[in-house]
Amino acid sequence: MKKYISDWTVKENTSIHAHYCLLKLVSGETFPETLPGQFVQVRVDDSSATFLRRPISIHFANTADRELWLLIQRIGKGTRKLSELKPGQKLNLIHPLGKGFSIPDTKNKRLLLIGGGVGAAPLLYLGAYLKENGFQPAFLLGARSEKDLLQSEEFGKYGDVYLATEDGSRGEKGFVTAHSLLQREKADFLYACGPKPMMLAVAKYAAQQAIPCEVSLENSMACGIGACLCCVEKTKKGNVCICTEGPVFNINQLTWPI
Amino acid sequence: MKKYISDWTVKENTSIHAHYCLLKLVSGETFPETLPGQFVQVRVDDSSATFLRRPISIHFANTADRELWLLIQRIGKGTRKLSELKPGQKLNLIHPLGKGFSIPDTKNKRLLLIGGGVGAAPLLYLGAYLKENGFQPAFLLGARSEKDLLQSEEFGKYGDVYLATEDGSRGEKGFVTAHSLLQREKADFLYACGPKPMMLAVAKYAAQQAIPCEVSLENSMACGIGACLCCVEKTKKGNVCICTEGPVFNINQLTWPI
Amino acid sequence: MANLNIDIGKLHLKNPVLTASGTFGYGTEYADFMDLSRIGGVIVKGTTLHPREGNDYPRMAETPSGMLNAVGLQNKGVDFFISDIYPQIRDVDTNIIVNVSGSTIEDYVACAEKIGELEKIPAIELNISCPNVKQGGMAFGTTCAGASEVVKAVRKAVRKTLIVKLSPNVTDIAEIAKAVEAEGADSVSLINTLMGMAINIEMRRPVLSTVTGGLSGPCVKPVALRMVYQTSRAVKIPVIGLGGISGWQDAVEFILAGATAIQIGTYNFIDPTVSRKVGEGINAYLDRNGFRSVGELVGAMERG
Amino acid sequence: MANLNIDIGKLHLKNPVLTASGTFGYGTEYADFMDLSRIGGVIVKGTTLHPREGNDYPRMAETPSGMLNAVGLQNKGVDFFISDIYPQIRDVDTNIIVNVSGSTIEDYVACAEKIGELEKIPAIELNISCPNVKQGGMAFGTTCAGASEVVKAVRKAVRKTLIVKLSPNVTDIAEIAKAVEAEGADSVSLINTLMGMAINIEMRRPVLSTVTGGLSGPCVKPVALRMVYQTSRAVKIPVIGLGGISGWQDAVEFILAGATAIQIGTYNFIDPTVSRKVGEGINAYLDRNGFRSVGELVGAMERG
Repeated sequence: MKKYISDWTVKENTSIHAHYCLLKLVSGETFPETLPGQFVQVRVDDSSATFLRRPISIHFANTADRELWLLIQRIGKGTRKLSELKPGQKLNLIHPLGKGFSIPDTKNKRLLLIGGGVGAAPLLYLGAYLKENGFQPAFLLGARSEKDLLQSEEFGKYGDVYLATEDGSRGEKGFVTAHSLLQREKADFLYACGPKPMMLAVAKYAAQQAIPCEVSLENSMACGIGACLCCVEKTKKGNVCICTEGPVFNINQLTWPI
Repeated sequence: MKKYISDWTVKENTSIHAHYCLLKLVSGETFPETLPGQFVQVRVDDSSATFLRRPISIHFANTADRELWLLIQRIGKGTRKLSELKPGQKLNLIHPLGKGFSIPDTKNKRLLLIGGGVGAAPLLYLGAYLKENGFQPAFLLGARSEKDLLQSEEFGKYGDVYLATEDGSRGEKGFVTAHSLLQREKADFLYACGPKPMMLAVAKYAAQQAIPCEVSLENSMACGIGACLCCVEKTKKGNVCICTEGPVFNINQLTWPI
Repeated sequence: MANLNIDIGKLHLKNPVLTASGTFGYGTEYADFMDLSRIGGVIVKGTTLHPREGNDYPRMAETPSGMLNAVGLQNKGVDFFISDIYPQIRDVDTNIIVNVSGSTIEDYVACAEKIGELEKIPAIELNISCPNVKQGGMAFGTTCAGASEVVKAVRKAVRKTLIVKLSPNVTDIAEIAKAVEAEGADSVSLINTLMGMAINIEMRRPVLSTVTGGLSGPCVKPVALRMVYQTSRAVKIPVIGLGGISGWQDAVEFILAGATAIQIGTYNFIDPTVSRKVGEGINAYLDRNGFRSVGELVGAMERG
Repeated sequence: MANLNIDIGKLHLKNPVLTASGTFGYGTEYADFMDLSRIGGVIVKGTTLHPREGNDYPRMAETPSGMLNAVGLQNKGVDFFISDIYPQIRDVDTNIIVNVSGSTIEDYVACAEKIGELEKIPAIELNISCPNVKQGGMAFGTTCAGASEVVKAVRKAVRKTLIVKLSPNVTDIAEIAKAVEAEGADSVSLINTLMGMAINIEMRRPVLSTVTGGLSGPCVKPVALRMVYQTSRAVKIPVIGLGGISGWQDAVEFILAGATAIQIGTYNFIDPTVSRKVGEGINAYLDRNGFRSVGELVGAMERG
């Protein structure tokens, strides 16, 4: 897929609770085909603490409106500056990057999309994409507390949503991987994105139950296009760049202790 | 004089022609005594190209309204960012710095304040201060063209204003140092601030005519408080920091070729 | 339009802008963003005799106006390069230069010999300065004797233009440059990365798996510029300058300091089109200032 | 409230924060902004046996996340210091340490002896690494033999705590540190500035009157941290870390890398109160992470 560098215009930037924001961007030029699970490299600005671009997963892509949504957690200087962008301001992106999630061949599969915290971001576009292509995805979303459960209504547009919070403030209490849904029903395919320990737990469950499972990784990177070789993950084929060979991997490819 | 570090609030930021802006700041805390010719050290932000503070001369100080005016030419990244500040935003200053212009002992002196381009900035506050103290200052202001002659109406509040532009678009055509006023009348004291070649020409005129003359220098500096020793000017006493011993010097102190 | 042609040994460049090894892949990674024929050349990533897996993750840390990396020469080896990469890039309309690295003199020579046989590779950049590999090139690059030894051996084995990439982690880089010049290097390129470190204070451990790594980006530019200045006055062979170039202004600084050509490294990650823009900016600067050729600008400072 | 006390030789610091020579004047320049008694000590600017006018203007260039300086040890000489400065600062409630520089061994010794007689100066920092003076300290600081020679001579002449400030412009800073340790230095401080350069491309000449100058600021932090890490593992004497510290997080990085105390340099120009804030930040970090003293944090990394 051809990659583009271009300026996008901020359409909306909405704060969500204390630590998150939803940034809606509009393309000034062409809107390239975008697959669920792909990401963009964002140029924040030229401050000394934000020298490199920031890789951010695509939360939602709307080709008709030429809109791209990014769901951002304010954790450092770069993400804080992104959260302060005002409508009309420009943002330079390299887009689209990486390989996305795989789409099953047959429609009658039970697909479960498991997200943890802000890591759930790419699952919205995946869910929408699956639904549009005739699948019936379900979402299992976990977070520390209610305030970290993001966009659950938006997810609801594309399938059933099951929730878990560590403090029990919404949905079942406990880790997402302890949710009763996983005991009750066995999915045919799992997609997971979130903190590494959570993805590891999902991968273990998947391996145990012999369910095919894909995870989306977030290794630190510089270029995003396979040149710097910094974002490598140790796979069964050796070290590979997650920016070009991922960020989505089938757990069978990885050397995780599952 | 005690120096302060504090945040000031932008009250107004007005563009003047293409390349200048007038930034009016209000003190949140005490407004320290400020002498004409003193300067501030402005913290622009933390971008990689604006690591150091920017020394900027005080254009006007209004103790009653706790207002400080800075007249800024957009020449680099730092000044461009200052020109983009919006009312309500904060700006961190170290203030007040340096020694100011000297004020004559007797009131009946003819005082001529000669400014070049944006370098005229500190002469506004000097003129206002002199008028308030019973003097009748006159201003001779030069610039490349009409669009670089700044604040001439403001200067008019405090004394007669004579103008010169290199392209003749306003006032007499030619360098400020060739203005007919200097042939017609001999002042008792000259104050000059502007580009180095212009100040050198004024200094030569002053030496020739045996008129006492002070100039305000703009050497590049890091700290502004006499610690880094970068902003030195070679004087008859040796290298001295313009941030503490200046920025105003009597031309007799300097080793300029006059 | 000024004349931007520059020669480095037998290597002819249409303009003085090269991309630095390890920052531009094999060029193909950037083909979506720019026309590779617009730059003087692409220096492809460090190639070794045998395949190397490189260092463990994490390999990167962001630093003020720069970054640390500890890739450790990950590559599939020279035979893979010849069989799988070379056919894809041999017909690109720019100079493809291969950066050769190794742990022993024998490896350097064997790898360089194989590259030396490739018709469409006009030059080799010999990396004697990789800070991220145990018994890697930097052991050779930090002494005159070590540098001489490896350059002498490789020079015997290859007739192509030989550029030697120098380490800045030395007391006197000009001495090293003189040593490799004496052994027949056609050019030196500098600087490779400065050895640095970053610590995660919440985890209380080094950010990089290798503890230390190589620092690059605008933060190193003043050091690189000084070393290019010192080196270009010490040797007669052309100096290729790199280290923190992020725009044409930086490139002009390096050329004024004495560089005959320049390389763009880390900034390719921030703006994948920067190398094309730098070439255009140099050209405009030359025109604006009345230079007929970029050669006239090399070392053209008023004093110093 | 953790215990922030630290000893460097016979020098007792109430907390590990010092201000670096040449960036904090004599301390008095900063008294309007902060209470000097809140920091462990002030290292006053480079003092030489005879008065020095320093280098010509321009002496400064701003660089990405840093600056170059070429002050050249401007000072009025040790006798002026003793007669005019010392009386003003002797009763400040913190450690006043004098940085001593010179061009010959005899000058170093004579200047250090005079400082050695001052009751309220508990330590001397010997600058063998000034990059901005011809025949200046850096000639001594870039070889083990040169460093040993000057430290040996000064050590004989003074009994006060002797800190030796090292140059980063060397291939192996740990070797230099070991050499000065062997001659009786109580501590080493590092890094002094990296030698760098900037060019004005419109004037086509170096920005600095001296062509090259010393680079400091956040840009050098990764290099400084690496050198502190290497040096603290090579010597037994305490290492004082400096280079680009702009906040408590940076200071914690240096302490984790192995520094027993730290110095704040260039950032004093940006925030004149930064040294006080760094002390407070270290204290809060220690409390938050369950350390009872800053000494426990020195070199306390999980691996590497």
